Amino acid sequence: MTAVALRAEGLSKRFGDTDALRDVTLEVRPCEVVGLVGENGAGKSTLLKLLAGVIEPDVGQIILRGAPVRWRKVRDAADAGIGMMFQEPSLIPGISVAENILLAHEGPGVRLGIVRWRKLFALARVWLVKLGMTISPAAATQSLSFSERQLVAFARALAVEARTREAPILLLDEPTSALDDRGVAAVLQTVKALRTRASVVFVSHRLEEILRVCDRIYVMKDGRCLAEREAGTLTVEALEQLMVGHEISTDIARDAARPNMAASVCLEVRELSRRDKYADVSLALRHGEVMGIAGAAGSGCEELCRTLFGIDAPRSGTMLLDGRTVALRDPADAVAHGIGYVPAERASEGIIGAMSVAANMTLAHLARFCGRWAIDRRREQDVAERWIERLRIATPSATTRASDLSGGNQQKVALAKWLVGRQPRVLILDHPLRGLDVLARRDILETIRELARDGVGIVIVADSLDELLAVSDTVVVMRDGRVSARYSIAEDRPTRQAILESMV
Amino acid sequence: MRQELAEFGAAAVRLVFALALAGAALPARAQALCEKSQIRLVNSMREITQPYHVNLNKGGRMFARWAGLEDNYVLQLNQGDSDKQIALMRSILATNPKCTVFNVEPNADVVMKPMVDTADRTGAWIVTHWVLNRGLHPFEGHDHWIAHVAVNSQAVGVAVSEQLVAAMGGKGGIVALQGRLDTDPAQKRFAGLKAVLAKHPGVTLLAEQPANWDRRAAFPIMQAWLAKYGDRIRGVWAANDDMALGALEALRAAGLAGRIPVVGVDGIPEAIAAIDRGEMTATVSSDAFYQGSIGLAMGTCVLTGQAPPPQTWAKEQREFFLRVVVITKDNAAHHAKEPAVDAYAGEWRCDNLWSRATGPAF
Amino acid sequence: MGTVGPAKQPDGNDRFAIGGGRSGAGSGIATGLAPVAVLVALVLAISAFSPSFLSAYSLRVLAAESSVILLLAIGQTIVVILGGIDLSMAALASLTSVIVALLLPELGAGAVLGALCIAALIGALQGLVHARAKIPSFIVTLAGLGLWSGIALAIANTTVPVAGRYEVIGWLDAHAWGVPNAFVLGLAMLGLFQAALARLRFGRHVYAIGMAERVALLSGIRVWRVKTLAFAASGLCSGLAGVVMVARTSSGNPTIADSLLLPSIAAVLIGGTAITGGHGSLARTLIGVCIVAVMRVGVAVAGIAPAYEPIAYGALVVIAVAITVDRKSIGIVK
Amino acid sequence: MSGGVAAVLGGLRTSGPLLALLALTVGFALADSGFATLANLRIILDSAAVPLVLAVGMTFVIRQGSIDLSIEGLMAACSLVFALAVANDRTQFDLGWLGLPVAAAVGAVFGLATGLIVTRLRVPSFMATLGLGSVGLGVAMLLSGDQPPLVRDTPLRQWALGQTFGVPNLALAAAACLVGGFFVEQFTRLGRYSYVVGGAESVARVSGINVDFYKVVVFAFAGLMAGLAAAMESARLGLGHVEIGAGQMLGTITAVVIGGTSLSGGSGSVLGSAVGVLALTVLANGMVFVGAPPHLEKAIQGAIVLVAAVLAGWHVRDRLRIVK
Repeated sequence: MTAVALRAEGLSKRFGDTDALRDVTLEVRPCEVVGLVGENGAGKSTLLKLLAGVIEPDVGQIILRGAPVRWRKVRDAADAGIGMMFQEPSLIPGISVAENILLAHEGPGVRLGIVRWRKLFALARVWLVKLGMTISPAAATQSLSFSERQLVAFARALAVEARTREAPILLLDEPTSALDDRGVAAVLQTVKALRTRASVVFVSHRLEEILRVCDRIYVMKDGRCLAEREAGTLTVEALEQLMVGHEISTDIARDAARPNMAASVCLEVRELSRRDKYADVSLALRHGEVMGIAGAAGSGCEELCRTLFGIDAPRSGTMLLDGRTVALRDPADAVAHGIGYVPAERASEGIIGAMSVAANMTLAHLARFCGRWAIDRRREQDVAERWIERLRIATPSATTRASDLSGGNQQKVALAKWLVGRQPRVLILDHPLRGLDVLARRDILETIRELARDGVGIVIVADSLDELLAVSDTVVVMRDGRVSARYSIAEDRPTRQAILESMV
Repeated sequence: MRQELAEFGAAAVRLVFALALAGAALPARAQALCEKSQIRLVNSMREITQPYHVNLNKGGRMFARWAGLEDNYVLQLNQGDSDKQIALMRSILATNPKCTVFNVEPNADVVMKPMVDTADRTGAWIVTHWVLNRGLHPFEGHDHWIAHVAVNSQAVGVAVSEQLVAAMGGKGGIVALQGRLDTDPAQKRFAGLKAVLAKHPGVTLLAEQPANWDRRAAFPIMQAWLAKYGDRIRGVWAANDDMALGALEALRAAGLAGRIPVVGVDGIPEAIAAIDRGEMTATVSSDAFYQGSIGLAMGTCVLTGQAPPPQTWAKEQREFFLRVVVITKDNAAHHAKEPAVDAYAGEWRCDNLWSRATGPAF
Repeated sequence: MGTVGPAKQPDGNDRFAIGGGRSGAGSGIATGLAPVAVLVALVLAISAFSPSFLSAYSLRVLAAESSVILLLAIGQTIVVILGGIDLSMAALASLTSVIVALLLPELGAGAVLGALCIAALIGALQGLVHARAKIPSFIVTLAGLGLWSGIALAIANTTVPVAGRYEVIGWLDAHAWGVPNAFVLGLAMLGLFQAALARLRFGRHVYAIGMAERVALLSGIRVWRVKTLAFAASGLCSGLAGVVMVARTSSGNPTIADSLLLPSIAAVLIGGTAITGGHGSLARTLIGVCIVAVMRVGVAVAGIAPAYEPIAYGALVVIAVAITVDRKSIGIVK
Repeated sequence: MSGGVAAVLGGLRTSGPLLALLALTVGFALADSGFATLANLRIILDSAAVPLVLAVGMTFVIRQGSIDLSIEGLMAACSLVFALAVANDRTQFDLGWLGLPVAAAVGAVFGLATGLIVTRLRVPSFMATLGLGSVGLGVAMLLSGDQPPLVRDTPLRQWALGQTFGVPNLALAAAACLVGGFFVEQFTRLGRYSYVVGGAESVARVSGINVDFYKVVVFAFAGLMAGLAAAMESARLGLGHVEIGAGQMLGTITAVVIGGTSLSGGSGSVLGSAVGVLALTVLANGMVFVGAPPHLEKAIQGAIVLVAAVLAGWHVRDRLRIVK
């Protein structure tokens, strides 16, 4: 039994002309949880993919339990007990939960190529139970909610444990990023429990989580490994400092001036209901107000946002913009009425990776960039560059493919889409900070405040309450599809605790 | 050729007249337009997977060998693609157009005008078969369109239908399998059936469906009819042998093969064999070997100067109906055998190019 | 084609595929030039068999031959970039040819314009049904294929010769300065739509929908409108193809163009336009059309035995695509 | 019952081909008394047999996100091989029943080639199969030569044309293929992975599944089915013919898609496809029964395909549903 379970030595990897990883060395000891932090694009995901055999290193080697190894396929790594949970959505919609969990290593669930369903379900149930999930292994995956999917993906990573007699090594790439507080708790619980029999590499942007579960922490930046620390010796602030190299403050500089309550209502909904999603929701959003909507998964706040943007029609209830009743037939109507929407699933709903940054920005209001005949490329370019500057988007040029940008910058582009051309009347942000690093978070939160100052009404759903409290003027809490509490930050200064209680 | 069609008795008379006229028009010799070795013989047809087309090709090759031009024989297949048939003709004319002879089985009558225009424009020579656009004739200023060898599809339809009605004893219901509806033979042959039915009120047409000349398509249609009409079906009429054979297999599946008369058109070997076995009643052959060769023969005669330039020919030599043969049990054995060259040599002679003409087709 | 679940990456933009270093070989330039290379190689090979193949005459024949396929391929390209497919184009072209041939004598130029409008409307209708009823374009246009050719057969169940006023379209069969006018028409349409795709809002939206329809929807693009327009365009192209057909054969026929469907689609894909949508251009399609035309006629002219013709054609198609397909833009080969 | 099966039944219920099938059947039965008879049922089953075998193979291909346009060429080649392998009027071979596996094997080889071209050369299956179909056609033409070979193997012909317990033998064979296909789909790794590959190929790859292998196998399987179908059709018609598969390609794809397998892959079942095949067969058969005006037959079929698709898809319409 060696002292090191998994060791990466001088790993380097280039994609095209960018160094994703430069001479990174780190080690994971048996039965410890190693935290991996760093801004977007620091190379965390690349490192994990290298360790899991998804991609091969250009330079350097991987040493597993004392012996150097070269992964030819993902399968080799998995057979050696290395399980990875990807940041990207990675479940197959068409098959059952059990198949997803045991994908590519069904073990006794498949004998001679023949599937033995009962056995398969039994095997899968074990992992679901470990995560305290009640869903049936036979359930169709497409019927799961987003956070349920996330947990199933986690279960899949756990499942490698069954493949090897050695202690497994789990690589978790932001397992909590899409989860509500309850889900997060479940995951952290499991990770803690794992410490007794497995090694874990844990990536997250939520530094408090990292500090809570990790024994040691590696800090990465620009593809390099900056520092290694014992978790016990650290505070969130110190860690942030390590990450960005200089002092920064997460809490947004708030304008003292609250939106005066005389400001007219820009968006109002009355008794809005949608079958088994939400019911009798009534809200009034004023110009210049930031309304945070808090709610656990299944509370219906995401669905509400989608309705406000005309994606799903409400079953009943009315919606008014500046006092006039409107019926949104589709998102196009919403946009025409000056409503903007930044979706939670950036990759598949927010931006078009294959299109240039500029093209992504002007997608929603292209008409405003057309001359008499054609698109005015120069104006498009100029405006794009202005916003790249204003939102501090890190991109070589306005013509770069959006998929070449880091997550945070992609999110800024998705946001800019609604700011170019004309200012929106209402902006709906669905988890705008998901998976972003500290700096990106701060930039976006600041932008939100600026927009509010300019009189835009903003509805925001966020993962962590801290963020909501940091940016919102009013917080609406939803539980099981109904509004369970409303707070005005200015007047009744709600505590995190109070909100949590009205959530669950 | 023992059994001539009654219809064509009168036509034969006109044929004699035509030949006489032709004789009058024939000077001893015109001067040769090409070195014989330069003559290129092109047979343009749909494909060579169907027996009919196989025989077209064989006929053409047979003539080329007989004329000592086998190396100059070119086969062009369009795979049922009209546009391609035109394109193929135009592309081969990049070289030596003046000495090229086309014997064309048109994929659809739409290709006729473009192809004859191409001939006129490039100076190539062309003989066409089967169908003709209304208002398009070789003798109307198309000097390089040697002739159009038409087949009187209506007469064919009549002939075969007569056989069917006779076999049925003049009464009972029949079903009809049509060919590709947008083709002239399909419609004319069916018109022939209608004409015969009009003369025999005892025979009723229970149903008609297009099966696109296709055996596979005919099979399930026939099955459905058997289910619907059962023993009310006393006869099966098909616009070609392939469909007739498809229907025959459907009958076989129902244990009725040989018990219900079936007629088709084309005279393909399989059909002739079926007639010999008594499972089919009759088919009509336009003799693919002859159709595949006669155009090349005409062209060769013109180019070698053994026949005068076409514009001097009589109208009914430029556009005439081809004699067809009804094949029944009596003469099936004879037609089952593959013909030898000498069976045709006489009809390829430049002074005897109209031996099977049965009168003007305009 | 089909529905994309929320858990799925947008087509042609697969983060695993790229992150996993599976983005395939060939830089943009290389894949851009590959089709040209294939074309040149093909022409040289064939002219080795029959030297006359490179003569001005043969090339003109080739151009004339490819003009119909070109028109069909132009429309098809737009639809394919959109992420769909239009199986009805050939049938629609046939239908148009019948209408034109029937009405030309009475209405003259009016007949042509009318027929083109009808074709465009039919295309738009298909686009509308596809986008509004949310039926895969494959199915809608498959049904269209049956409908339109059935109607064409019902209108005129055989060839309709142009009984008069042929001169109105006759010029399409002629050629000026050695270039067939029909081909020039094709090039004109190509330029027109290329401009629309590259410079107009419509074009930007077409690419956006092809790359990530969901994002386009959530950006407030009225996707159904764009789709309807795109299919109207392909309908118009079908119509023009039909008109050229009439000019070529001086008659209309309810099945005349049917055999050109697969060749025209092949031309689009051989050009390197991704069938997954979002990537491709009409310039590429032009090369693709030339390649297909050369293969269709060239293989036959090269004097290969008939039975080997389809074998050669099939092999060439596979090889051509193997060389020209832009693997970079197709994250995953389906 | 397995979750997979349950999911399939759920899918069937919602995908609506059953509705279309029932509507058609009832409609034709009302239109013509002779339609809803045992005799006609037999005939419908008989004519559905070959398309069904094809559809089983096609379902796997489409479900993994590919498409197979080579059916017609494959059938041509296999049909000729079959006809020449069993007792016939051209060659001395007389393999008898072995002819079926031989033809199937030839199909499988073609499928294998497709698979390798798609996975190794990374040519989209759309074009790969288009090309190989053409190759198959050429091979068939070579084998066909002067004249289509006639099948002279009496037991085979009698089997193909005969019935057992009043059910056409071909229909029984097709049913066997269907059951086999269903088993493979629901109870084997191969079948389950065809969902995975179609659902999210990239995920399958990073999960360590040998995607290329399974793709190739599926193409080979489809080829095998095409070969079998060709052999059945040849035995039934009594000859090997180049155009034996004419028109089968679009028909099969339509049936599969109508049956609820989305062209983007990752969903659908052979059961749905079977219903789709039956719907189209009933349609064709019914057209003959009511003697639909020949000119309009194609048009009406197109219209009904459209309506069926609309009915099938209407209830799942949703503003964010992406359909290409």
